[in-house]
Amino acid sequence: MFLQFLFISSAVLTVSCALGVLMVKNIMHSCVFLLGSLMGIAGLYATLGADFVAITQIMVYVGGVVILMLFAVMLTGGNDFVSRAQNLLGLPASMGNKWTYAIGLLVGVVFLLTNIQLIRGLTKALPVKTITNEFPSTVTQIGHLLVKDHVLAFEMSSVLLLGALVGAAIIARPRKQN
Amino acid sequence: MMSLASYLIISLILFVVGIVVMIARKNIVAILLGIELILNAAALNFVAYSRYVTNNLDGHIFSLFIIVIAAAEAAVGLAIVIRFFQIKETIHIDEATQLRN
Amino acid sequence: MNQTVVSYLSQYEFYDFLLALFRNNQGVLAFTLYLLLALIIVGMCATIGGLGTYAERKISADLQARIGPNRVGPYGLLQMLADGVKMMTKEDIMPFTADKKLFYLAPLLCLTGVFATLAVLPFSSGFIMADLNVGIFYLVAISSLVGLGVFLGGYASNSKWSMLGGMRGASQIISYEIPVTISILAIVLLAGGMGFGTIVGRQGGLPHEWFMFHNPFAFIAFFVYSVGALAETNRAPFDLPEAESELVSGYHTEYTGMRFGFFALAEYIEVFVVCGVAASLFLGGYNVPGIKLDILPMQAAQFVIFMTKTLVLYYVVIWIRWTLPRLRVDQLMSVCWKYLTPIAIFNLMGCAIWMVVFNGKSIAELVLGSH
Amino acid sequence: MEYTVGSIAPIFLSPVIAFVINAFLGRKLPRQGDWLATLSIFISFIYSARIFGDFVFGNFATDFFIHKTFTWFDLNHAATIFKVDMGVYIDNMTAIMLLMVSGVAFLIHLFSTWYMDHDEKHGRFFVFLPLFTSAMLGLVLSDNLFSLFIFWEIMGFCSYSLIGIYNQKEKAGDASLKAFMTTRVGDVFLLLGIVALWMFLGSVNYVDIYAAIAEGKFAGQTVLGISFATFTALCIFLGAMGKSAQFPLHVWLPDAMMGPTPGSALIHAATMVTAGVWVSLRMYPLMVLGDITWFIAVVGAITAFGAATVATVQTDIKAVLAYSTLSQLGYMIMGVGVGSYNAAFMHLITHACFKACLFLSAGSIIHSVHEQEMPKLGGLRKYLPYTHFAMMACTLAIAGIPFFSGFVSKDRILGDALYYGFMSGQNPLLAIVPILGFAAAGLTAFYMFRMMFLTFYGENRTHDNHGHGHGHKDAHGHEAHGHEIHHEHLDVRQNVPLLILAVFTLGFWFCGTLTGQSFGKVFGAKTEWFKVLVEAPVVEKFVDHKREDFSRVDTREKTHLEHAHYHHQTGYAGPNPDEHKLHSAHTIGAIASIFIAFAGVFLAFLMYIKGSVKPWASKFPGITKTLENKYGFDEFYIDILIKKGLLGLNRGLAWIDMGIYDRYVVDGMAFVNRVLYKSAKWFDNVVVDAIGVDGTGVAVNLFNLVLRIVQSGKIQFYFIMLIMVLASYVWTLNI
Repeated sequence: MFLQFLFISSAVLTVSCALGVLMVKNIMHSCVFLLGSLMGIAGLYATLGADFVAITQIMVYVGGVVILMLFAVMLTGGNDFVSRAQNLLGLPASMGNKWTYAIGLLVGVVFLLTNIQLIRGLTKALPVKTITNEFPSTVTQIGHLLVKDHVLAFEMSSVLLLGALVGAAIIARPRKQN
Repeated sequence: MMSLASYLIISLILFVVGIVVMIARKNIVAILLGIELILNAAALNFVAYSRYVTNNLDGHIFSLFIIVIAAAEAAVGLAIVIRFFQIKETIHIDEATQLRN
Repeated sequence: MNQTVVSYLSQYEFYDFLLALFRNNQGVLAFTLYLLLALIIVGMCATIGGLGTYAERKISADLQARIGPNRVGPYGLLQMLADGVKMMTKEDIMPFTADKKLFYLAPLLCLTGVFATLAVLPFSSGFIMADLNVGIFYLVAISSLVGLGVFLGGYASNSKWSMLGGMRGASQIISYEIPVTISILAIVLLAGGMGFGTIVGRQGGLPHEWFMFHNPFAFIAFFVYSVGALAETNRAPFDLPEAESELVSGYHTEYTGMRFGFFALAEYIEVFVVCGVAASLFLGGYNVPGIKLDILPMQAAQFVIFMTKTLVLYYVVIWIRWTLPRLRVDQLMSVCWKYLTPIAIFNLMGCAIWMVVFNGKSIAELVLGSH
Repeated sequence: MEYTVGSIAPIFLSPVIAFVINAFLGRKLPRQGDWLATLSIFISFIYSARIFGDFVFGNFATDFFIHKTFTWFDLNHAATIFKVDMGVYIDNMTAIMLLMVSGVAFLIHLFSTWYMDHDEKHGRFFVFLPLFTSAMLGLVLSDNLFSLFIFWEIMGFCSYSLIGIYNQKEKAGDASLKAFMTTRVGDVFLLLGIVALWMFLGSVNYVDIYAAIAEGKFAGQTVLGISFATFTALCIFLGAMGKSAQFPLHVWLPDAMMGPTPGSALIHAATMVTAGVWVSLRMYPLMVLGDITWFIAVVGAITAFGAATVATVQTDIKAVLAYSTLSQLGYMIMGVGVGSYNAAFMHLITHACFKACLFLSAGSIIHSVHEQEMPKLGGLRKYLPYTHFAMMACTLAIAGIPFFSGFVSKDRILGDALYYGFMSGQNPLLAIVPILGFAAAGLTAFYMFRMMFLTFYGENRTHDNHGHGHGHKDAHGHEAHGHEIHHEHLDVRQNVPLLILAVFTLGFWFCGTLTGQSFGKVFGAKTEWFKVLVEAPVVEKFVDHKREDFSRVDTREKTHLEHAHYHHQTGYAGPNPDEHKLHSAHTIGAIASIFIAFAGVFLAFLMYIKGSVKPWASKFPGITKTLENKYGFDEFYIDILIKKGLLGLNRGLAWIDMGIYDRYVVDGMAFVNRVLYKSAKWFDNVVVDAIGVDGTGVAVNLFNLVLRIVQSGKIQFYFIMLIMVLASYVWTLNI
């Protein structure tokens, strides 16, 4: 009961905020909608019993990525530079007006329809597992998996993060004015 | 109500919205937002499969790694955006044409 | 399974009575109880937050050899009510150039982030809304909403002071999250779990059983946590985002009335939460010294113990604010990245090595002999 | 008594902690952290003493044994099992060794705080010293060759840093490089041996190796045409040769005195060089199985004798000591080779004590007098009474005078060598081993007393080289050059370490006897405690050895397994001497070595005190020259191997390059090319350019009209195409 309530509200939050990201013009508002969508996904994780992943989602996205995005927006400013270049077919070279939304939606709908086919097939083909509403703690198990079966990926991701950190710091560093 | 298919469809919607955002917006930051949505859709799929299909938590691990990669990608991507802005004074995607000719 | 306050109450007989009242509808009863207790906790914490403003003024007056608020009510105790009424009745001004939606959203985000943390704060072994097994992790994660609120508040006001304050606040909160989280991780390592029940349960009531005195690294971690927590709550000497003298109170310059009140309330409650976390992670939490009984009256004793520890820390925070001068921005960042973070990492490694080498025994156990 | 991680790890970890703190914060600490290093070694000493005391005073047992392991990493995936265990292996030998290493290292640290005072490299010295010690302690504690190799290399690095610590001096830099390079030669072989064992056994744990030997797993295995056991044993022994500076890899050790004297003391006495002997002892069953003991014995004997001869003509006090170290190491290796397991280890311990003392004494002299050339010293007995006392005791010990420790251990090795060479029915050529051994014993007594007499007796010549009159009575000595010699006072840091070490040159510490179960009954018993405690590993005990997990708290494990008779099984034959003959060999050896030692001392006395016999240097200039050149090994390595060999090869290659390759191949190719290019030019103009290039251009232009639409350079357009392709792929899946 409560679980379904959580599921529905999270799903609605996720989808509506994702659409909000798409719809609103203001990039700042887009970021805030993205935040809502990510929180919704965290809620969905919670309904799937993935407590640790859910909290990690909040921790990384709310505490890190979204604030980073907002920073980037503020540092780059929301200027309204409009490019009128077109390609050979007469389509707008840049995507950002009604036409491009139309194209994007077209592509999206095509993809949606194809994948709904896929999901319909998958759900029939996959084995059925009995689902209980018990949610055992996943923290210990995830910890064991991370340092045993997936230790290589774990170490590699630490190297990746270090590389990203150093790389980002070097790329974004203001160059000396000669 | 709560079944594998419903999660898959939510994730599909997210994915499609991400695609549309990536295609339709011209702001680089907005494109990065689209990428975040796509990555999250993938991660949600992993966790859903982990609960409904498999008996282990490898899906959780995968989505954790996806979150890690998304964070790294956001950091580097935004650094590039800022650098791009310093050079071009805009973050319009079509201005990134230096390698074309 | 996560223990919650309702599952705790359900072991007593009056729960059956209540269940009968609700015609054996467990869900509705649980929901009602949660609602009730949430209201109690939020109300209590709001009161504490309000009293915090009073305490701040009274203590600062004391430190500066003044009298402080003394007109409304006995010892000026009702001053906070007067303040509240004043705030609510003030005009709610919206700057013309502000980003209206975000301007509305920002204080709510702050308040949400703070109130959401109360769900896992262990007031006593039973009186904890939900003893999540990722409790402390949840608390750290959800409280980053406050940083977002500060940032958005600064941005949405569309004024220079606010913008600078918001930027400072966000960068400060993100940066100081790292040493704080790593210090907490050291304690998680000692406790072997992230739930508050586990962490507090592993400690005892007497000081030598506290995690703070478990080993030298944990002792240092407490101070790293304290400094980082001060910075995370934007308290002096780290109150750069709202520096009155530089930024005309920073990110909430443009806020008036109850919206400003939300920001202020969020700050005071966050200080309370941070102190509570410090008390339960490092200072033994709600453990009553020497008594290990689990009867209902003990909950009251535990509650009192917890509140005492927390409020003592609260007093220290206020005391620090009126004692130390504010840092510069570059000093702030170098304190975090050059000192606190390396020390925190060192502590984490030290704790890990300690756990391996001494089989997880504390100093006291090593000295006094384990039982 | 419980042994947990907490009671073993500090032995090794506390110096590491001191190293880390000193390395990063040393400059900020008072006295640059030397007290911290010293304290850390003292902690190691306390913990080592606890283990030692536990098995000696507590529950004395010959089969005292702790073996605890933990899994370092375990990549256990489906097919490949790659699991590396680490652990500690403590038996009687380890306990004795730990006590010796930490004790001697502590005294050396204490002395260094005095010696390195006001030295510019004070701080850096005390960074590497504890690391060095900890590496040695870790090596001793290791239960497998893999971690042993790690510590082995850390020691190599530390010795490199300590020898070259005065890196502004070119000689020091060269010496450190030499030490590093020479030991590397041995290390390559050691690594080869370890890898071979790993590939063969899947483990390099001592226990597993012993068990494999007992189970006969090595039987019939060959590699490169020789038996596998011989191959691995030889590789490991070559590694040990490099570290223990055995002929012909000995050249680094004499140069190692370039570092500060306490550092040399540490290298020569407690750590580094003993590591090679240690690994030979640990792998002794493998050496026996591989049948290379004769080789070990010969190498040891040659080193012992050769180094002793060189030492007789050296004038630098530290050089004499360095060559004497070489010689004594030769004895130890010889002891391993002739099957005198217990005496070789005993000599390791006794040598560590008196050699540390000798080096520290030399340091004391050098620091007091600022001179280390013996002809410029002399008569220092009056100024440095404590140093003299300590150094005399050690000299008596190393010379093999009865009642001193050197006599006890060396004599036993010599006795075994005598038995090995003449009575055991070995190849008669191996008689060279005892002959060289006894000759070296005589030479040792001679050159050590030569050093003593030249340094401490006779006239004081310290001022001669400054043209300031004669002897110590000259009152002007201090005015011009500041080389005034102060009378030595009893200084805790300067003399006390010397005196403590000097106490341990007495023989009865090591040949004390015991009955029953307690060390308390040292005197008046039949068996010497050393003999009881240290014995070659009985491999059969390890066949079904169960390991203990490190994290578990366990009471001490004693393996009460009956000593199986293992001599005739599976090709492993331990020493099985004829007791009677052995006994007579020991008797003869003892008498002979006493006689030889006194003869050496007497000769030195005649030459350098009495003056009645002129030193033979002038009589045999050729031999002297050879000895002063140290048999020309340095020149051989540099001139022949590097200059002649490598450079000659290079010259030959250069000639081939210029004369043959350049002239015929390159020039010839050029000619051929000239012919080719004319024909190619025509082909190029007509076929390639007209048809190929222009034609392609037209074709590309045609395609371009179509592709230009797709290749817009717009990233989002590409993305659309990507998604469309993906969608069409999904469509074709047709689930």
